[in-house]
Amino acid sequence: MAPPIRLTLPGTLRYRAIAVRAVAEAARLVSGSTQRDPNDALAHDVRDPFDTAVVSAFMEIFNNVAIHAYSRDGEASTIELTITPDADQIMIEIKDHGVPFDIDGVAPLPEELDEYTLPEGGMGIHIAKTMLDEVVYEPGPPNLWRLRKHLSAPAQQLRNGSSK
Amino acid sequence: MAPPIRLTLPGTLRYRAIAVRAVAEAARLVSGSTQRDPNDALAHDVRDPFDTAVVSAFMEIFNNVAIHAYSRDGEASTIELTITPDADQIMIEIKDHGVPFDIDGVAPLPEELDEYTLPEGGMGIHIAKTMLDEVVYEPGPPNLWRLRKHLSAPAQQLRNGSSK
Amino acid sequence: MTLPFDVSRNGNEATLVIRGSLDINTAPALGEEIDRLVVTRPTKVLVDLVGLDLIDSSGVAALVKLYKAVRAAGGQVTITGARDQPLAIFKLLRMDKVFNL
Amino acid sequence: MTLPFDVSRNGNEATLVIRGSLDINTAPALGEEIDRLVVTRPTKVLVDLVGLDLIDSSGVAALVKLYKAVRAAGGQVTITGARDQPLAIFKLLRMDKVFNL
Ligand SMILES: Nc1ncnc2c1ncn2[C@@H]1O[C@H](COP(=O)(O)OP(=O)(O)O)[C@@H](O)[C@H]1O
Ligand SMILES: Nc1ncnc2c1ncn2[C@@H]1O[C@H](COP(=O)(O)OP(=O)(O)O)[C@@H](O)[C@H]1O
Repeated sequence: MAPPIRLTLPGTLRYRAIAVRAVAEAARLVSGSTQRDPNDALAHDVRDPFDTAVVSAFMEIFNNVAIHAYSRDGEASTIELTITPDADQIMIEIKDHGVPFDIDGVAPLPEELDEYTLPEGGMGIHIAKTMLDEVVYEPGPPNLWRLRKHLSAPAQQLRNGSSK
Repeated sequence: MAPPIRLTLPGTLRYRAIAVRAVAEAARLVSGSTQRDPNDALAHDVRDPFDTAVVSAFMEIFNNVAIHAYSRDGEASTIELTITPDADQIMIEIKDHGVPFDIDGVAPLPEELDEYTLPEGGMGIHIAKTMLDEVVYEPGPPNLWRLRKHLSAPAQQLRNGSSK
Repeated sequence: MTLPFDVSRNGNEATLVIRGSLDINTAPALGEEIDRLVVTRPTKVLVDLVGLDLIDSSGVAALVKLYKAVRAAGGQVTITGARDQPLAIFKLLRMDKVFNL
Repeated sequence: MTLPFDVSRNGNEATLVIRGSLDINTAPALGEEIDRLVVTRPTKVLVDLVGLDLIDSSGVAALVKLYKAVRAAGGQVTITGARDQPLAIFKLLRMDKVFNL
Protein backbone atom coordinates (compact mmCIF):
# COMPACT_ATOMS: atom_id res chain seq x y z
CA MET A 1 0.00 0.00 0.00
CA ALA A 2 1.24 3.44 -0.89
CA PRO A 3 2.15 5.76 1.96
CA PRO A 4 -0.49 8.40 2.73
CA ILE A 5 -0.39 11.95 1.40
CA ARG A 6 0.49 14.54 4.01
CA LEU A 7 -0.33 18.21 3.61
CA THR A 8 0.47 20.78 6.26
CA LEU A 9 -0.61 24.36 5.70
CA PRO A 10 -1.51 27.50 7.65
CA GLY A 11 -4.96 27.18 9.19
CA THR A 12 -6.57 30.13 7.48
CA LEU A 13 -9.09 30.52 4.69
CA ARG A 14 -6.39 31.98 2.44
CA TYR A 15 -4.94 28.49 1.98
CA ARG A 16 -8.28 26.73 1.63
CA ALA A 17 -8.16 26.22 -2.14
CA ILE A 18 -4.84 24.36 -1.88
CA ALA A 19 -6.32 21.84 0.54
CA VAL A 20 -9.61 21.52 -1.34
CA ARG A 21 -7.85 20.88 -4.65
CA ALA A 22 -5.52 18.31 -3.14
CA VAL A 23 -8.49 16.49 -1.60
CA ALA A 24 -10.43 16.64 -4.88
CA GLU A 25 -7.55 15.03 -6.76
CA ALA A 26 -7.12 12.37 -4.08
CA ALA A 27 -10.85 11.56 -4.26
CA ARG A 28 -10.44 11.17 -8.03
CA LEU A 29 -7.76 8.54 -7.47
CA VAL A 30 -10.39 6.47 -5.65
CA SER A 31 -13.42 7.16 -7.84
CA GLY A 32 -11.43 6.92 -11.07
CA SER A 33 -13.20 9.98 -12.41
CA THR A 34 -11.21 11.96 -14.94
CA GLN A 35 -10.13 15.40 -14.05
CA ARG A 36 -12.19 16.89 -16.81
CA ASP A 37 -14.89 15.66 -19.07
CA PRO A 38 -13.34 16.33 -22.47
CA ASN A 39 -16.76 16.66 -24.07
CA ASP A 40 -17.91 19.27 -21.63
CA ALA A 41 -16.92 22.83 -22.39
CA LEU A 42 -17.62 23.83 -18.81
CA ALA A 43 -15.02 21.36 -17.60
CA HIS A 44 -16.37 21.05 -14.08
CA ASP A 45 -13.87 19.69 -11.69
CA VAL A 46 -16.15 17.98 -9.20
CA ARG A 47 -18.99 16.00 -10.76
CA ASP A 48 -18.62 12.40 -9.70
CA PRO A 49 -20.86 11.60 -6.69
CA PHE A 50 -17.96 10.20 -4.68
CA ASP A 51 -15.79 13.24 -5.38
CA THR A 52 -18.76 15.49 -4.63
CA ALA A 53 -19.32 13.87 -1.23
CA VAL A 54 -15.67 13.96 -0.21
CA VAL A 55 -15.05 17.53 -1.37
CA SER A 56 -18.32 18.87 0.09
CA ALA A 57 -17.63 17.37 3.50
CA PHE A 58 -14.00 18.41 3.52
CA MET A 59 -14.80 22.01 2.63
CA GLU A 60 -17.13 22.25 5.65
CA ILE A 61 -14.65 20.78 8.09
CA PHE A 62 -11.80 22.93 6.77
CA ASN A 63 -13.97 26.06 7.07
CA ASN A 64 -14.90 25.16 10.62
CA VAL A 65 -11.32 24.62 11.68
CA ALA A 66 -10.20 27.90 10.13
CA ILE A 67 -13.11 29.88 11.57
CA HIS A 68 -14.02 28.22 14.84
CA ALA A 69 -10.96 26.29 16.04
CA TYR A 70 -8.70 29.09 14.85
CA SER A 71 -10.48 32.40 15.03
CA ARG A 72 -10.88 34.12 11.73
CA ASP A 73 -8.63 37.03 12.64
CA GLY A 74 -6.60 35.62 15.49
CA GLU A 75 -3.36 33.69 15.48
CA ALA A 76 -3.73 30.55 13.41
CA SER A 77 -1.41 27.62 13.60
CA THR A 78 -1.22 24.89 10.98
CA ILE A 79 -3.75 22.38 9.76
CA GLU A 80 -2.25 18.94 9.20
CA LEU A 81 -3.95 16.70 6.68
CA THR A 82 -3.33 13.02 6.16
CA ILE A 83 -5.09 11.75 3.06
CA THR A 84 -5.20 8.03 2.36
CA PRO A 85 -6.74 7.12 -1.00
CA ASP A 86 -7.24 3.36 -1.12
CA ALA A 87 -8.78 1.14 -3.76
CA ASP A 88 -12.30 1.40 -2.31
CA GLN A 89 -12.28 4.26 0.17
CA ILE A 90 -10.67 7.51 1.18
CA MET A 91 -9.62 8.44 4.70
CA ILE A 92 -8.83 12.02 5.62
CA GLU A 93 -7.45 13.06 8.99
CA ILE A 94 -7.46 16.73 9.88
CA LYS A 95 -5.47 17.87 12.85
CA ASP A 96 -5.55 21.37 14.34
CA HIS A 97 -4.00 23.00 17.39
CA GLY A 98 -6.91 25.33 18.09
CA VAL A 99 -9.83 25.46 20.51
CA PRO A 100 -11.62 22.13 21.08
CA PHE A 101 -15.43 22.01 21.18
CA ASP A 102 -18.25 19.63 22.06
CA ILE A 103 -19.55 18.17 18.81
CA ASP A 104 -22.50 16.52 20.60
CA GLY A 105 -23.72 19.96 21.63
CA VAL A 106 -24.25 21.02 18.01
CA ALA A 107 -27.98 21.47 17.37
CA PRO A 108 -29.47 19.41 14.54
CA LEU A 109 -31.14 21.10 11.58
CA PRO A 110 -34.92 21.65 11.88
CA GLU A 111 -36.90 18.61 10.75
CA GLU A 112 -39.39 20.45 8.59
CA LEU A 113 -38.00 22.97 6.17
CA ASP A 114 -40.10 25.71 4.69
CA GLU A 115 -39.20 29.15 3.56
CA TYR A 116 -39.30 30.49 7.13
CA THR A 117 -37.20 27.79 8.76
CA LEU A 118 -34.53 27.62 6.04
CA PRO A 119 -31.27 27.68 7.97
CA GLU A 120 -28.66 30.36 7.48
CA GLY A 121 -26.01 28.51 9.47
CA GLY A 122 -25.32 25.33 11.38
CA MET A 123 -25.29 23.24 8.20
CA GLY A 124 -21.62 22.32 7.98
CA ILE A 125 -21.40 19.32 10.29
CA HIS A 126 -24.73 18.03 9.01
CA ILE A 127 -23.40 18.14 5.43
CA ALA A 128 -20.18 16.35 6.39
CA LYS A 129 -21.97 13.61 8.35
CA THR A 130 -24.55 13.02 5.65
CA MET A 131 -22.06 12.93 2.81
CA LEU A 132 -19.60 10.54 4.48
CA ASP A 133 -19.60 7.10 6.06
CA GLU A 134 -17.67 8.26 9.10
CA VAL A 135 -17.07 11.62 10.73
CA VAL A 136 -15.22 11.31 14.01
CA TYR A 137 -14.05 14.25 16.10
CA GLU A 138 -11.59 13.83 18.93
CA PRO A 139 -11.04 17.02 20.93
CA GLY A 140 -7.39 17.71 21.77
CA PRO A 141 -5.15 19.54 21.50
CA PRO A 142 -4.43 18.61 18.89
CA ASN A 143 -8.03 18.24 17.77
CA LEU A 144 -8.54 15.47 15.26
CA TRP A 145 -11.19 14.93 12.59
CA ARG A 146 -11.34 11.57 10.88
CA LEU A 147 -13.37 11.47 7.67
CA ARG A 148 -14.03 8.29 5.74
CA LYS A 149 -15.99 7.52 2.58
CA HIS A 150 -16.45 4.15 0.92
CA LEU A 151 -16.70 3.93 -2.84
CA SER A 152 -19.65 1.53 -2.86
CA ALA A 153 -23.03 2.87 -3.87
CA PRO A 154 -22.48 6.48 -3.00
CA ALA A 155 -24.28 7.71 -6.07
CA GLN A 156 -27.69 6.46 -5.03
CA GLN A 157 -27.65 8.18 -1.69
CA LEU A 158 -26.71 11.48 -3.28
CA ARG A 159 -29.26 11.22 -6.02
CA ASN A 160 -32.00 10.48 -3.53
CA GLY A 161 -30.85 13.40 -1.47
CA SER A 162 -31.64 11.41 1.65
CA SER A 163 -30.12 12.70 4.87
CA LYS A 164 -29.79 9.27 6.46
CA MET B 1 5.25 35.44 7.72
CA ALA B 2 3.08 32.39 7.34
CA PRO B 3 4.68 28.98 7.72
CA PRO B 4 5.36 27.18 4.44
CA ILE B 5 3.06 24.59 2.94
CA ARG B 6 4.37 21.06 3.15
CA LEU B 7 3.14 18.26 0.93
CA THR B 8 4.54 14.75 1.08
CA LEU B 9 3.29 12.17 -1.38
CA PRO B 10 4.37 8.95 -3.09
CA GLY B 11 6.87 9.70 -5.84
CA THR B 12 4.89 8.26 -8.73
CA LEU B 13 3.00 9.77 -11.61
CA ARG B 14 -0.27 8.57 -10.11
CA TYR B 15 -0.07 11.35 -7.51
CA ARG B 16 1.14 14.01 -9.92
CA ALA B 17 -2.16 15.90 -10.23
CA ILE B 18 -2.35 16.41 -6.47
CA ALA B 19 1.04 18.11 -6.42
CA VAL B 20 0.39 20.11 -9.59
CA ARG B 21 -2.93 21.42 -8.28
CA ALA B 22 -1.46 22.38 -4.94
CA VAL B 23 1.36 24.25 -6.67
CA ALA B 24 -1.09 25.98 -9.04
CA GLU B 25 -3.16 27.24 -6.10
CA ALA B 26 -0.06 28.39 -4.25
CA ALA B 27 1.12 30.29 -7.34
CA ARG B 28 -2.28 31.96 -7.47
CA LEU B 29 -1.80 33.23 -3.91
CA VAL B 30 1.26 35.12 -5.18
CA SER B 31 -0.03 36.29 -8.56
CA GLY B 32 -3.46 37.16 -7.21
CA SER B 33 -5.09 35.56 -10.22
CA THR B 34 -8.58 34.25 -9.62
CA GLN B 35 -9.16 30.56 -9.78
CA ARG B 36 -11.48 30.96 -12.71
CA ASP B 37 -12.36 33.71 -15.04
CA PRO B 38 -16.11 33.99 -14.46
CA ASN B 39 -16.65 35.33 -17.97
CA ASP B 40 -14.90 32.45 -19.60
CA ALA B 41 -16.96 29.35 -20.19
CA LEU B 42 -13.82 27.27 -20.61
CA ALA B 43 -12.71 28.19 -17.10
CA HIS B 44 -9.04 27.54 -17.65
CA ASP B 45 -7.18 27.02 -14.47
CA VAL B 46 -3.72 28.21 -15.46
CA ARG B 47 -3.72 31.40 -17.53
CA ASP B 48 -1.78 34.01 -15.63
CA PRO B 49 1.86 34.21 -16.86
CA PHE B 50 3.25 33.79 -13.34
CA ASP B 51 1.06 30.75 -12.67
CA THR B 52 1.94 29.39 -16.11
CA ALA B 53 5.67 29.65 -15.43
CA VAL B 54 5.49 28.08 -11.99
CA VAL B 55 3.19 25.23 -12.99
CA SER B 56 5.07 24.49 -16.23
CA ALA B 57 8.41 24.27 -14.47
CA PHE B 58 7.04 22.27 -11.58
CA MET B 59 5.38 19.70 -13.85
CA GLU B 60 8.72 19.01 -15.55
CA ILE B 61 10.66 18.61 -12.32
CA PHE B 62 7.97 16.39 -10.80
CA ASN B 63 7.92 14.21 -13.93
CA ASN B 64 11.71 13.87 -13.83
CA VAL B 65 11.78 12.88 -10.20
CA ALA B 66 9.05 10.27 -10.71
CA ILE B 67 10.63 8.86 -13.89
CA HIS B 68 14.37 9.31 -13.52
CA ALA B 69 15.13 9.60 -9.80
CA TYR B 70 12.54 6.94 -9.04
CA SER B 71 12.20 4.51 -11.89
CA ARG B 72 8.77 4.43 -13.45
CA ASP B 73 8.08 0.86 -12.37
CA GLY B 74 10.53 0.39 -9.52
CA GLU B 75 10.13 1.09 -5.85
CA ALA B 76 9.34 4.74 -5.32
CA SER B 77 9.69 6.51 -2.04
CA THR B 78 8.09 9.85 -1.26
CA ILE B 79 8.48 13.28 -2.79
CA GLU B 80 8.55 16.04 -0.18
CA LEU B 81 7.46 19.48 -1.27
CA THR B 82 7.91 22.71 0.64
CA ILE B 83 6.02 25.55 -0.98
CA THR B 84 6.52 29.10 0.26
CA PRO B 85 4.21 31.64 -1.37
CA ASP B 86 5.39 35.13 -0.37
CA ALA B 87 4.11 38.56 -1.36
CA ASP B 88 6.40 38.83 -4.39
CA GLN B 89 7.78 35.37 -5.08
CA ILE B 90 7.22 31.65 -4.70
CA MET B 91 9.83 29.16 -3.53
CA ILE B 92 9.35 25.44 -4.05
CA GLU B 93 11.67 22.82 -2.65
CA ILE B 94 11.38 19.28 -3.95
CA LYS B 95 13.15 16.52 -2.10
CA ASP B 96 13.48 12.92 -3.27
CA HIS B 97 15.30 9.85 -1.99
CA GLY B 98 16.09 8.43 -5.42
CA VAL B 99 19.10 8.26 -7.71
CA PRO B 100 21.12 11.48 -7.95
CA PHE B 101 22.38 12.71 -11.34
CA ASP B 102 24.74 15.27 -12.82
CA ILE B 103 22.64 18.20 -13.98
CA ASP B 104 25.62 19.82 -15.72
CA GLY B 105 25.84 16.78 -17.98
CA VAL B 106 22.41 17.44 -19.47
CA ALA B 107 22.80 18.42 -23.13
CA PRO B 108 21.29 21.77 -24.15
CA LEU B 109 18.58 21.96 -26.81
CA PRO B 110 19.80 22.50 -30.41
CA GLU B 111 20.29 26.20 -31.23
CA GLU B 112 18.49 26.16 -34.54
CA LEU B 113 15.13 24.49 -34.68
CA ASP B 114 13.58 23.32 -37.89
CA GLU B 115 11.25 20.48 -38.59
CA TYR B 116 14.10 17.96 -38.59
CA THR B 117 15.79 19.03 -35.36
CA LEU B 118 12.59 19.46 -33.33
CA PRO B 119 13.37 17.66 -30.07
CA GLU B 120 11.34 14.73 -28.81
CA GLY B 121 12.92 14.78 -25.37
CA GLY B 122 15.40 16.59 -23.21
CA MET B 123 13.15 19.64 -22.89
CA GLY B 124 12.16 19.42 -19.24
CA ILE B 125 15.09 21.06 -17.50
CA HIS B 126 15.30 23.69 -20.22
CA ILE B 127 11.63 24.58 -19.66
CA ALA B 128 12.09 24.81 -15.92
CA LYS B 129 15.23 26.97 -16.13
CA THR B 130 13.72 29.30 -18.70
CA MET B 131 10.44 29.74 -16.86
CA LEU B 132 11.93 30.44 -13.43
CA ASP B 133 14.42 32.81 -11.85
CA GLU B 134 16.24 30.05 -10.03
CA VAL B 135 16.52 26.29 -10.51
CA VAL B 136 19.05 24.73 -8.18
CA TYR B 137 19.71 21.00 -7.94
CA GLU B 138 21.68 19.53 -5.06
CA PRO B 139 22.37 15.80 -5.45
CA GLY B 140 21.83 13.76 -2.31
CA PRO B 141 20.41 11.61 -1.03
CA PRO B 142 18.09 13.23 -0.43
CA ASN B 143 18.24 15.07 -3.75
CA LEU B 144 16.96 18.62 -3.54
CA TRP B 145 15.48 20.90 -6.18
CA ARG B 146 14.99 24.55 -5.30
CA LEU B 147 12.71 26.50 -7.62
CA ARG B 148 12.10 30.22 -7.30
CA LYS B 149 10.06 32.69 -9.31
CA HIS B 150 9.70 36.42 -8.68
CA LEU B 151 6.44 38.14 -9.45
CA SER B 152 8.02 41.14 -11.19
CA ALA B 153 7.62 41.41 -14.96
CA PRO B 154 7.11 37.74 -15.69
CA ALA B 155 4.51 38.42 -18.35
CA GLN B 156 6.84 40.11 -20.78
CA GLN B 157 9.32 37.28 -20.86
CA LEU B 158 6.60 34.74 -21.52
CA ARG B 159 4.94 36.80 -24.23
CA ASN B 160 8.21 37.31 -26.04
CA GLY B 161 8.86 33.63 -25.77
CA SER B 162 12.51 34.45 -25.15
CA SER B 163 14.58 31.64 -23.74
CA LYS B 164 17.02 33.93 -21.88
CA MET C 1 -10.17 39.65 -7.55
CA THR C 2 -12.96 39.21 -10.09
CA LEU C 3 -15.97 37.98 -8.20
CA PRO C 4 -17.90 34.98 -9.43
CA PHE C 5 -21.25 36.69 -9.88
CA ASP C 6 -22.97 39.60 -11.53
CA VAL C 7 -26.32 41.33 -11.16
CA SER C 8 -28.40 42.91 -13.87
CA ARG C 9 -31.61 44.88 -13.50
CA ASN C 10 -34.61 45.27 -15.73
CA GLY C 11 -37.15 47.48 -14.01
CA ASN C 12 -38.44 45.62 -10.96
CA GLU C 13 -36.75 42.38 -12.00
CA ALA C 14 -33.21 41.39 -11.18
CA THR C 15 -31.04 38.58 -12.48
CA LEU C 16 -28.16 37.25 -10.43
CA VAL C 17 -25.70 35.00 -12.23
CA ILE C 18 -23.34 33.06 -9.97
CA ARG C 19 -20.36 31.13 -11.34
CA GLY C 20 -17.37 29.17 -10.15
CA SER C 21 -17.19 28.60 -6.42
CA LEU C 22 -19.63 30.21 -3.96
CA ASP C 23 -17.88 29.58 -0.70
CA ILE C 24 -16.67 31.07 2.53
CA ASN C 25 -14.17 33.21 0.59
CA THR C 26 -16.59 34.54 -2.03
CA ALA C 27 -19.97 34.49 -0.19
CA PRO C 28 -19.31 37.64 1.91
CA ALA C 29 -19.06 39.80 -1.23
CA LEU C 30 -22.24 38.20 -2.57
CA GLY C 31 -23.91 39.02 0.75
CA GLU C 32 -23.10 42.70 0.26
CA GLU C 33 -24.44 42.58 -3.28
CA ILE C 34 -27.62 40.97 -1.95
CA ASP C 35 -28.00 43.73 0.65
CA ARG C 36 -27.76 46.35 -2.09
CA LEU C 37 -30.24 44.43 -4.21
CA VAL C 38 -32.82 43.85 -1.49
CA VAL C 39 -33.22 47.52 -0.53
CA THR C 40 -34.41 48.20 -4.08
CA ARG C 41 -37.35 45.82 -3.41
CA PRO C 42 -37.31 43.82 -6.66
CA THR C 43 -40.57 41.99 -7.39
CA LYS C 44 -38.76 39.17 -9.16
CA VAL C 45 -35.25 37.83 -8.70
CA LEU C 46 -33.87 35.17 -11.00
CA VAL C 47 -30.82 33.33 -9.68
CA ASP C 48 -28.93 31.51 -12.44
CA LEU C 49 -26.66 28.75 -11.13
CA VAL C 50 -25.71 27.07 -14.41
CA GLY C 51 -22.12 28.23 -14.07
CA LEU C 52 -21.86 27.34 -10.38
CA ASP C 53 -19.38 24.51 -9.87
CA LEU C 54 -19.02 24.36 -6.10
CA ILE C 55 -20.91 25.62 -3.07
CA ASP C 56 -20.37 25.30 0.65
CA SER C 57 -22.67 26.07 3.55
CA SER C 58 -21.59 29.73 3.55
CA GLY C 59 -22.73 29.96 -0.04
CA VAL C 60 -26.02 28.25 0.78
CA ALA C 61 -26.51 30.69 3.66
CA ALA C 62 -26.06 33.64 1.30
CA LEU C 63 -28.72 32.25 -1.05
CA VAL C 64 -31.09 31.56 1.84
CA LYS C 65 -30.63 35.11 3.06
CA LEU C 66 -31.46 36.42 -0.41
CA TYR C 67 -34.48 34.17 -0.65
CA LYS C 68 -35.91 35.17 2.71
CA ALA C 69 -35.27 38.89 2.24
CA VAL C 70 -36.90 39.08 -1.19
CA ARG C 71 -39.87 36.97 -0.04
CA ALA C 72 -40.28 39.07 3.10
CA ALA C 73 -40.57 42.14 0.91
CA GLY C 74 -43.26 40.46 -1.17
CA GLY C 75 -41.05 39.49 -4.11
CA GLN C 76 -40.51 36.20 -5.93
CA VAL C 77 -37.26 34.25 -6.16
CA THR C 78 -36.62 31.71 -8.91
CA ILE C 79 -33.49 29.61 -8.69
CA THR C 80 -32.51 27.81 -11.90
CA GLY C 81 -29.74 25.71 -13.35
CA ALA C 82 -28.35 24.11 -10.19
CA ARG C 83 -26.37 20.98 -11.10
CA ASP C 84 -23.69 18.60 -9.84
CA GLN C 85 -22.22 19.41 -6.42
CA PRO C 86 -24.46 22.43 -5.71
CA LEU C 87 -27.59 20.42 -6.59
CA ALA C 88 -26.42 17.55 -4.36
CA ILE C 89 -26.01 20.02 -1.48
CA PHE C 90 -29.48 21.55 -1.98
CA LYS C 91 -31.00 18.06 -2.03
CA LEU C 92 -29.10 16.96 1.03
CA LEU C 93 -30.38 20.03 2.88
CA ARG C 94 -33.87 19.38 1.45
CA MET C 95 -33.84 22.89 0.03
CA ASP C 96 -34.61 21.62 -3.45
CA LYS C 97 -38.30 21.51 -2.50
CA VAL C 98 -38.41 25.02 -1.09
CA PHE C 99 -36.29 26.39 -3.90
CA ASN C 100 -38.35 24.45 -6.48
CA LEU C 101 -35.27 22.91 -8.09
CA MET D 1 -10.59 6.90 -18.15
CA THR D 2 -11.92 9.13 -20.92
CA LEU D 3 -8.93 10.36 -22.86
CA PRO D 4 -8.62 14.04 -23.67
CA PHE D 5 -8.52 13.72 -27.45
CA ASP D 6 -10.38 12.35 -30.40
CA VAL D 7 -9.59 11.70 -34.04
CA SER D 8 -11.91 12.01 -36.99
CA ARG D 9 -11.21 11.11 -40.62
CA ASN D 10 -12.47 12.55 -43.85
CA GLY D 11 -10.83 10.73 -46.71
CA ASN D 12 -7.13 11.57 -46.64
CA GLU D 13 -7.60 14.26 -44.05
CA ALA D 14 -7.58 13.74 -40.31
CA THR D 15 -8.56 16.05 -37.48
CA LEU D 16 -7.13 15.53 -34.01
CA VAL D 17 -8.81 17.44 -31.20
CA ILE D 18 -6.88 17.54 -27.94
CA ARG D 19 -8.41 18.85 -24.73
CA GLY D 20 -7.63 19.20 -21.06
CA SER D 21 -4.12 18.21 -20.05
CA LEU D 22 -1.66 16.58 -22.47
CA ASP D 23 0.98 15.35 -20.10
CA ILE D 24 3.09 12.42 -19.06
CA ASN D 25 -0.04 10.57 -17.95
CA THR D 26 -2.11 11.15 -21.09
CA ALA D 27 0.57 11.48 -23.82
CA PRO D 28 1.31 7.72 -24.11
CA ALA D 29 -2.25 7.00 -25.22
CA LEU D 30 -2.07 9.88 -27.69
CA GLY D 31 1.19 8.38 -29.00
CA GLU D 32 -0.60 5.11 -29.77
CA GLU D 33 -3.39 7.00 -31.50
CA ILE D 34 -0.76 8.83 -33.56
CA ASP D 35 0.88 5.53 -34.55
CA ARG D 36 -2.46 4.25 -35.79
CA LEU D 37 -3.09 7.50 -37.66
CA VAL D 38 0.33 7.72 -39.33
CA VAL D 39 0.20 4.26 -40.93
CA THR D 40 -2.88 5.41 -42.87
CA ARG D 41 -0.68 8.12 -44.49
CA PRO D 42 -3.03 11.09 -44.23
CA THR D 43 -2.17 13.96 -46.58
CA LYS D 44 -3.47 16.57 -44.15
CA VAL D 45 -3.66 16.49 -40.38
CA LEU D 46 -5.35 19.29 -38.47
CA VAL D 47 -4.49 19.46 -34.79
CA ASP D 48 -6.99 21.54 -32.81
CA LEU D 49 -5.63 22.75 -29.48
CA VAL D 50 -8.39 25.22 -28.52
CA GLY D 51 -9.48 22.98 -25.65
CA LEU D 52 -5.96 22.23 -24.47
CA ASP D 53 -5.37 23.75 -21.03
CA LEU D 54 -2.00 22.34 -20.02
CA ILE D 55 0.91 20.63 -21.72
CA ASP D 56 4.24 19.30 -20.48
CA SER D 57 7.31 18.18 -22.40
CA SER D 58 5.88 14.67 -22.83
CA GLY D 59 2.88 16.21 -24.55
CA VAL D 60 5.11 18.37 -26.72
CA ALA D 61 7.14 15.27 -27.65
CA ALA D 62 3.96 13.49 -28.77
CA LEU D 63 3.02 16.42 -31.02
CA VAL D 64 6.57 16.62 -32.44
CA LYS D 65 6.46 12.91 -33.19
CA LEU D 66 3.16 13.36 -35.02
CA TYR D 67 4.51 16.34 -36.94
CA LYS D 68 7.68 14.58 -38.06
CA ALA D 69 5.94 11.32 -39.01
CA VAL D 70 3.25 12.99 -41.11
CA ARG D 71 5.80 15.28 -42.81
CA ALA D 72 8.15 12.35 -43.48
CA ALA D 73 5.30 10.61 -45.29
CA GLY D 74 4.72 13.69 -47.41
CA GLY D 75 1.70 15.00 -45.51
CA GLN D 76 0.88 18.42 -44.07
CA VAL D 77 0.30 19.24 -40.40
CA THR D 78 -1.61 22.31 -39.27
CA ILE D 79 -1.70 23.11 -35.59
CA THR D 80 -4.33 25.64 -34.55
CA GLY D 81 -5.84 27.18 -31.47
CA ALA D 82 -2.89 26.94 -29.06
CA ARG D 83 -3.36 29.43 -26.21
CA ASP D 84 -2.28 30.19 -22.67
CA GLN D 85 0.14 27.72 -21.07
CA PRO D 86 0.54 25.49 -24.15
CA LEU D 87 1.27 28.53 -26.34
CA ALA D 88 3.81 29.81 -23.81
CA ILE D 89 5.56 26.42 -23.91
CA PHE D 90 5.67 26.32 -27.72
CA LYS D 91 7.12 29.84 -27.77
CA LEU D 92 9.67 29.04 -25.13
CA LEU D 93 10.81 26.03 -27.17
CA ARG D 94 10.75 28.21 -30.33
CA MET D 95 8.38 25.70 -31.89
CA ASP D 96 5.83 28.39 -32.67
CA LYS D 97 7.80 29.24 -35.82
CA VAL D 98 8.05 25.64 -37.03
CA PHE D 99 4.46 24.91 -36.11
CA ASN D 100 3.33 28.20 -37.66
CA LEU D 101 1.40 29.26 -34.55
N1 LIG E 1 -13.57 22.66 14.25
C1 LIG E 1 -14.34 23.31 15.15
N2 LIG E 1 -13.78 23.86 16.25
C2 LIG E 1 -14.54 24.50 17.13
N3 LIG E 1 -15.87 24.64 17.02
C3 LIG E 1 -16.49 24.10 15.97
C4 LIG E 1 -15.76 23.41 14.99
N4 LIG E 1 -16.65 22.98 14.08
C5 LIG E 1 -17.85 23.38 14.46
N5 LIG E 1 -17.79 24.06 15.61
C6 LIG E 1 -18.96 24.61 16.34
O1 LIG E 1 -20.11 23.90 15.90
C7 LIG E 1 -21.08 24.79 15.36
C8 LIG E 1 -21.81 24.15 14.19
O2 LIG E 1 -20.92 23.96 13.11
P1 LIG E 1 -21.50 23.83 11.64
O3 LIG E 1 -22.52 22.76 11.62
O4 LIG E 1 -20.36 23.64 10.72
O5 LIG E 1 -22.22 25.21 11.31
P2 LIG E 1 -21.63 26.70 11.28
O6 LIG E 1 -20.16 26.61 11.18
O7 LIG E 1 -22.28 27.30 10.08
O8 LIG E 1 -22.10 27.34 12.55
C9 LIG E 1 -20.30 26.03 15.00
O9 LIG E 1 -21.08 27.18 15.01
C10 LIG E 1 -19.21 26.06 16.06
O10 LIG E 1 -19.70 26.65 17.23
N1 LIG F 1 15.37 14.20 -11.08
C1 LIG F 1 16.21 13.53 -11.87
N2 LIG F 1 16.88 12.46 -11.41
C2 LIG F 1 17.70 11.79 -12.20
N3 LIG F 1 17.96 12.11 -13.47
C3 LIG F 1 17.35 13.18 -13.99
C4 LIG F 1 16.46 13.94 -13.22
N4 LIG F 1 16.00 14.93 -14.00
C5 LIG F 1 16.60 14.80 -15.18
N5 LIG F 1 17.40 13.75 -15.20
C6 LIG F 1 18.26 13.34 -16.35
O1 LIG F 1 18.40 14.49 -17.20
C7 LIG F 1 17.92 14.21 -18.51
C8 LIG F 1 17.26 15.45 -19.11
O2 LIG F 1 16.08 15.75 -18.42
P1 LIG F 1 14.95 16.62 -19.12
O3 LIG F 1 15.55 17.87 -19.63
O4 LIG F 1 13.83 16.81 -18.17
O5 LIG F 1 14.46 15.76 -20.35
P2 LIG F 1 13.80 14.28 -20.40
O6 LIG F 1 13.29 13.98 -19.03
O7 LIG F 1 12.72 14.43 -21.41
O8 LIG F 1 14.91 13.37 -20.86
C9 LIG F 1 16.98 13.02 -18.34
O9 LIG F 1 16.88 12.25 -19.51
C10 LIG F 1 17.62 12.25 -17.21
O10 LIG F 1 18.67 11.44 -17.69
